[in-house]
Amino acid sequence: MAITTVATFGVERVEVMDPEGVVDEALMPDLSPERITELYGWMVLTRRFDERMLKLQRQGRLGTFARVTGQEGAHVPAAFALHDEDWMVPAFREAGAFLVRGVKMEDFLQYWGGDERGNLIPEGVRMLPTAIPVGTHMLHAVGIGWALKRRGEKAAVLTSFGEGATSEGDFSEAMNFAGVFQAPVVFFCQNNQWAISLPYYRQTAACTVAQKAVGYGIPGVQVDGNDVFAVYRTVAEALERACGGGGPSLIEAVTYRVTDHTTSDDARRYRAEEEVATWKARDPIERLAKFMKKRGLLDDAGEAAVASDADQRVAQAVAAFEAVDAPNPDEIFEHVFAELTAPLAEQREALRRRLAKEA
Amino acid sequence: MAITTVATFGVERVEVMDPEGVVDEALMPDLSPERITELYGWMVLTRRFDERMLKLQRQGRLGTFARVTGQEGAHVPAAFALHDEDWMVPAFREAGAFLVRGVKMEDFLQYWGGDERGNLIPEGVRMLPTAIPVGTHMLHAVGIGWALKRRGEKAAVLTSFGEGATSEGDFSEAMNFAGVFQAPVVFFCQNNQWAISLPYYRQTAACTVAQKAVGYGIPGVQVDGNDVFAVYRTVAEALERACGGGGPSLIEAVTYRVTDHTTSDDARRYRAEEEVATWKARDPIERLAKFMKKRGLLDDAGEAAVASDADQRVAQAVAAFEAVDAPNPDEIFEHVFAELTAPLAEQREALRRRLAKEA
Amino acid sequence: MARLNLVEAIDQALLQEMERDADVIVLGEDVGRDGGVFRVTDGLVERFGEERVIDTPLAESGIVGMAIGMAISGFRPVAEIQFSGFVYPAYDQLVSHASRMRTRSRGRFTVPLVVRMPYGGGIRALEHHSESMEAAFAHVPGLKVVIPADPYEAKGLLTAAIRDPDPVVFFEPARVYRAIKMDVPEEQYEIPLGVARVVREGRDITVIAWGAQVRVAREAAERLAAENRADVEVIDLRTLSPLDSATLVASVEKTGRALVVHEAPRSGGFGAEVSAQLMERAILHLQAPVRRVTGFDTIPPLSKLEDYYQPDADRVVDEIVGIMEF
Amino acid sequence: MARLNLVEAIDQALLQEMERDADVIVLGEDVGRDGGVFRVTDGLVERFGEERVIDTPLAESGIVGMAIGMAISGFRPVAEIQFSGFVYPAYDQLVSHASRMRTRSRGRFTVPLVVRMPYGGGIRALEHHSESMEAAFAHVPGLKVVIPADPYEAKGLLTAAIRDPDPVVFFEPARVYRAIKMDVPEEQYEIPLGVARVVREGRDITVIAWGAQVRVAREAAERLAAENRADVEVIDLRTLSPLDSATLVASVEKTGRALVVHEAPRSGGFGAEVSAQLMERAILHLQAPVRRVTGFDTIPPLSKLEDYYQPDADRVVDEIVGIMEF
Ligand SMILES: Cc1ncc(C[n+]2csc(CCOP(=O)(O)OP(=O)(O)O)c2C)c(N)n1
Ligand SMILES: Cc1ncc(C[n+]2csc(CCOP(=O)(O)OP(=O)(O)O)c2C)c(N)n1
Ligand SMILES: [Mg+2]
Ligand SMILES: [Mg+2]
Repeated sequence: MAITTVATFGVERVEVMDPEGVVDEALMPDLSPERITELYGWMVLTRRFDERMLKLQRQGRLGTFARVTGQEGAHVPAAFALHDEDWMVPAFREAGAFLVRGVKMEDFLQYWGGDERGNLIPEGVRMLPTAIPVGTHMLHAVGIGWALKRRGEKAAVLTSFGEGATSEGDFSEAMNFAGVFQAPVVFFCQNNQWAISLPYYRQTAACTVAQKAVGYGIPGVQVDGNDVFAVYRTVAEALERACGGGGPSLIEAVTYRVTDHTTSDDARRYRAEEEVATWKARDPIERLAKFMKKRGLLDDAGEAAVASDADQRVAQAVAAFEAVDAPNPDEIFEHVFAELTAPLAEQREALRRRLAKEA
Repeated sequence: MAITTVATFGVERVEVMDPEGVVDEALMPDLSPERITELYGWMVLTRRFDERMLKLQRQGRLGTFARVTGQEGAHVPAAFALHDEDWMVPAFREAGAFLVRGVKMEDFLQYWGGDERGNLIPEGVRMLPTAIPVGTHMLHAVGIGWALKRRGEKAAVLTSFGEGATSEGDFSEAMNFAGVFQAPVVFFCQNNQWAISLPYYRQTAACTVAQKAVGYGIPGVQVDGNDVFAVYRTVAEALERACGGGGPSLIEAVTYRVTDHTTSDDARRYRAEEEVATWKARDPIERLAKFMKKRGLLDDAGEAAVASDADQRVAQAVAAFEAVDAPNPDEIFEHVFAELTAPLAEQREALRRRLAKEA
Repeated sequence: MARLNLVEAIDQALLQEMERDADVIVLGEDVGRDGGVFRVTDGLVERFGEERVIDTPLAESGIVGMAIGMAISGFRPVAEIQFSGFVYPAYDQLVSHASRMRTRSRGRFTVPLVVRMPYGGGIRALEHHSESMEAAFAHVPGLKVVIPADPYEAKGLLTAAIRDPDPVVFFEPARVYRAIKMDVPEEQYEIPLGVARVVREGRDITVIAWGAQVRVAREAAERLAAENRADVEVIDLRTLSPLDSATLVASVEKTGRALVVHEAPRSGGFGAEVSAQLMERAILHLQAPVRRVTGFDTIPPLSKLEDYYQPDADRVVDEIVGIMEF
Repeated sequence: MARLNLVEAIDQALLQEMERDADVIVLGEDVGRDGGVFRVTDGLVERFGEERVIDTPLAESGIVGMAIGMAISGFRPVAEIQFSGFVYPAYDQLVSHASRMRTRSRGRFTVPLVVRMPYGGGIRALEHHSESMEAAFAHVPGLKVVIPADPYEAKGLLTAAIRDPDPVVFFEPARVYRAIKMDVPEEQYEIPLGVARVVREGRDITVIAWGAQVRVAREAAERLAAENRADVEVIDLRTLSPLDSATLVASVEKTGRALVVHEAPRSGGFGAEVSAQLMERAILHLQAPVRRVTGFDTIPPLSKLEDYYQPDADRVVDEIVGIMEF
């Protein structure tokens, strides 16, 4: 009779590239120069797109949205690590992942502009639409993962969310179900330190998000979320393990929300500018650029070219977005059920009559 | 840049008394012989009461209820470790705790007999009524704990639940809130290995319940739940820490549901008799009796006396329970709101008219 | 054709649909080896294995949330919630996702999900085991709400619900589970969702009910017929959403009177919607106000007082007589 | 007397009640330093400290569940849910515990809790931010449901809600938050729960509304008055549960006609209950059927189509004219 230790756990942190762009070669993921250049292009595109969206929002051409500037080092390489057969189940702060996965910028704009037609993810793109209710969508990822496994598909699901989402009961249920059913799901947390005005240390008393995996018997790991190689490496490994029947895992990418929470928020109300400044200095795009320059993958001219190319693509998308006609009010009834039920037919008819009268 | 370990955790298991009633003196809690005798009395009473309730149920004099036989070693010493100022927030399988805390057996019978008047916990007894929806009540414990702390009361809350409850999102939210607010709450899990027909290993992939504390930054520990001294010691310590501002903790008491899930269940449908037999051999009451006999606190005559005393008390309670008049139908409307609202007054009036007509 | 009770009829519907369509999956607490606490899924895991009859951890939001993901992936999950009083943790998944994934994704992702659960009182159960909150689901756009009244109905409606391309909340009257047996065809059949059923024709008044209350309404009707006091038409609503108002209106145009019977709390219960529909569509035919026999605006009492809460034939008879005398 | 908008009036009500009663506690996501996403709790944490104005983790069930424990302990928690579209995770705590702790414990434990939340559309918001599901709460026994229409009302009703010994779900029309300013007395006052208010007297028809729709009803009434087409009585329901049917009936006995306006989906919306009540209590006074102007049985559309969904004065005018011509 005694006090004995019956289990022990450790949480690891993965870092591959330091702030100066110097990498630990032993830990470098298997990425060709072309792929690295491509990844960099996505990150820049995401940044320029985000900045342009802000302007559109300020001009009243878009509604409220959640900016991703500063978090390109987390969700962009995570999405980039996915194969076409893999699924992604996002929250609402993953603009770059939508682009990487093949959602058109103009569609994305259309959705955030208040037109749900923009939310039609192209056939073949395995990605669910934006999920606004925090924490609720990870369970869908578990169901999709279960389905992949049951069908014998060699594929996995990546579901992304903020650290705030880990407080919702559904997060816990999703992690637990994933563990019990050994679903091929990678839980990818962008821990950006803030959930609107709540700092991480008041969101939970756990010092890391990664350790939340312990309670579900699944592996958890922390990575530097502004280090694209650490993120890519860890996600790629987790996906591979999941595909191979190794079950789910949790990845905490430590990053920072350098912007306001959304375009409706004013972060100066609740946090110090110095903190933001510190993190701005750790910009993930600049870090990758430093690495690429050292390797001769990028020079100043190239850097400018990538940016102007991105701007051009964004400009085209904005033009396409603005050319879209207003939706037909019938759209309201279109996709409630597969068929138009009697009450809906009646209500649509009433609306049509009303509009005809007004016209 | 490297892979580094940023946090480590261990789960301890506490055992004080072995199956033969031999204790590790160094770990023995501070319990006088009188207190040990008292604890033994509660356990025997709980057992005899449970057995009698089963008979009453089979005779149609009680409704469905959840038996506690075999789990007296867990929830009885846990309740016994509480001080009067402490609160208890139970689930539905803690009959012994109700008795220990001062709820009358006849009231308890009345409630399980389908008469909610029996659910009126006596003034002064700090205990919430039975909570049927699994996992939902722990949050109330956190709120009560918060209130104790805010009022500066030197008291804590013990909330008990089964291992199945740990799968509900509310469990996670309660643990997290308790951690963040450092509420003086002891989460006490009776891990009886089964949630109706689901065995523990399919409830979660975590090898212990105790490790679920890690995700919330609070201490978690496992104890032998059929070892009253291990349970008492661990609960008392956790309560003391909580009262002293040390915050919440999680205790997993490993025990076994030797009975059917409830009186409506037939456990032979889903589990092997051998498993049950193994655990029956680990009976917590017998184990304590062995210890007491070794110490001269109990002999065969005393054992019989305790049992017959318990039976007598139970018989009296049953008689008192059966003497209670049927409730007045007005009771239905009595405690919906503090006042009788207009719709309720009308509905009560309609019922009265109906009954008057029938009479 | 075998004589089956409601439990057996649903079990058979599940079994046959699982045989027909390998994508049909049953999941929930204790649905496997235990066959469900009411034995509704009895024998399924033995027949289809643990991959298709899945015992889940104890978490209702988890069950429905995971089932949504399965449904999006092309499976047809039939989730069991042990009692409808325990479905609330899953309310968010139903309201915020199951019901609107089709709308949100403009038709790309759909959720052919059935959530089955026992509901209603009359079984002498514990707190939370006698709830009747169908109205809180019938108000949610994008959900269909179906409630069978007897074994024959249950088999046909559940088969249709599983085949429906959208989420269906399927409430099973616990009180009827083993109360009656009736002839249920061995072969599969569908009863279309969204169509009410005239259970008994009559000229004087229309009584509209669902679930266990259909029997109560019939009993009242038979009694009044036997006593030659009124010729009652009884309608089993079957589907609360979408509502088949046409059948109701046609009946009331004939009878000129109506009564709704449900055991849910009165205020804001689905009886109000039925009444409002008749107000809007049939007022000129009404010879008396549409009335409601319902539960009270209280927590359903435990067994000792339960009978006062539940509608019964006496109350229905009284109310019919009152309406006839209006 | 200052001119306040709805946000300021609620903020003031909270501040004054917190000053009066040290047991009043505000909790929720971002209610502290941020002052809430709509700034309703602006300044409270500075005034009362973090022990009484509590920023919680992101978990609605947690917020309400913990608040239930606080309330049982004698505190008077006022919980904010950021948008009513996010309250569903807390639905279980509200339905299974807050509403019935008094019943369950035979009066020993009570839950003097207020759950405040913005609701309704018209603010060009994202998905889930325009919901109007008050009916799903008004049907729950043991919950009171209150919806203020303007700043004056909001202050008085919220003060009464906080002092009420039972749980109150308090829906705040987001669209009204900053839309109007009006005189609000500096001193505290209570507007009793369960009492509807005649906003505008009229002889021809009664329009019953709540929240943002009261303004819509008034606008329609003024327009019809200006055009001499109808003299409309407007009633602000204020409290959906318990319902003040007496005020409604008295009005309809006078006007002989009624229209209910709400932005929630039509089927099973609370308008049905109002209609059913008038059916039961005022049918002999009705010269035309009670009708409803409502949202559709669809997910509220995003901003581009939102205006087609929301009731507006045009629709209300048309419907009134239709009823007058019945
Ligand atoms: C269930 C729910 N509650 C509240 C909100 C409002 N809300 C939107 S984002 C947010 C904070 C999310 O924090 P986190 O999960 O860390 O993600 P981040 O915004 O930092 O990316 C809140 C409270 C919501 N969308 N859903
Ligand atoms: C929310 C909810 N879901 C389902 C049930 C039905 N149910 C009652 S007890 C039980 C199993 C509980 O298992 P556990 O938490 O381990 O407690 P034990 O019964 O073993 O003491 C279930 C599923 C319930 N009461 N509440
Ligand atoms: Mg965050
Ligand atoms: Mg258990």
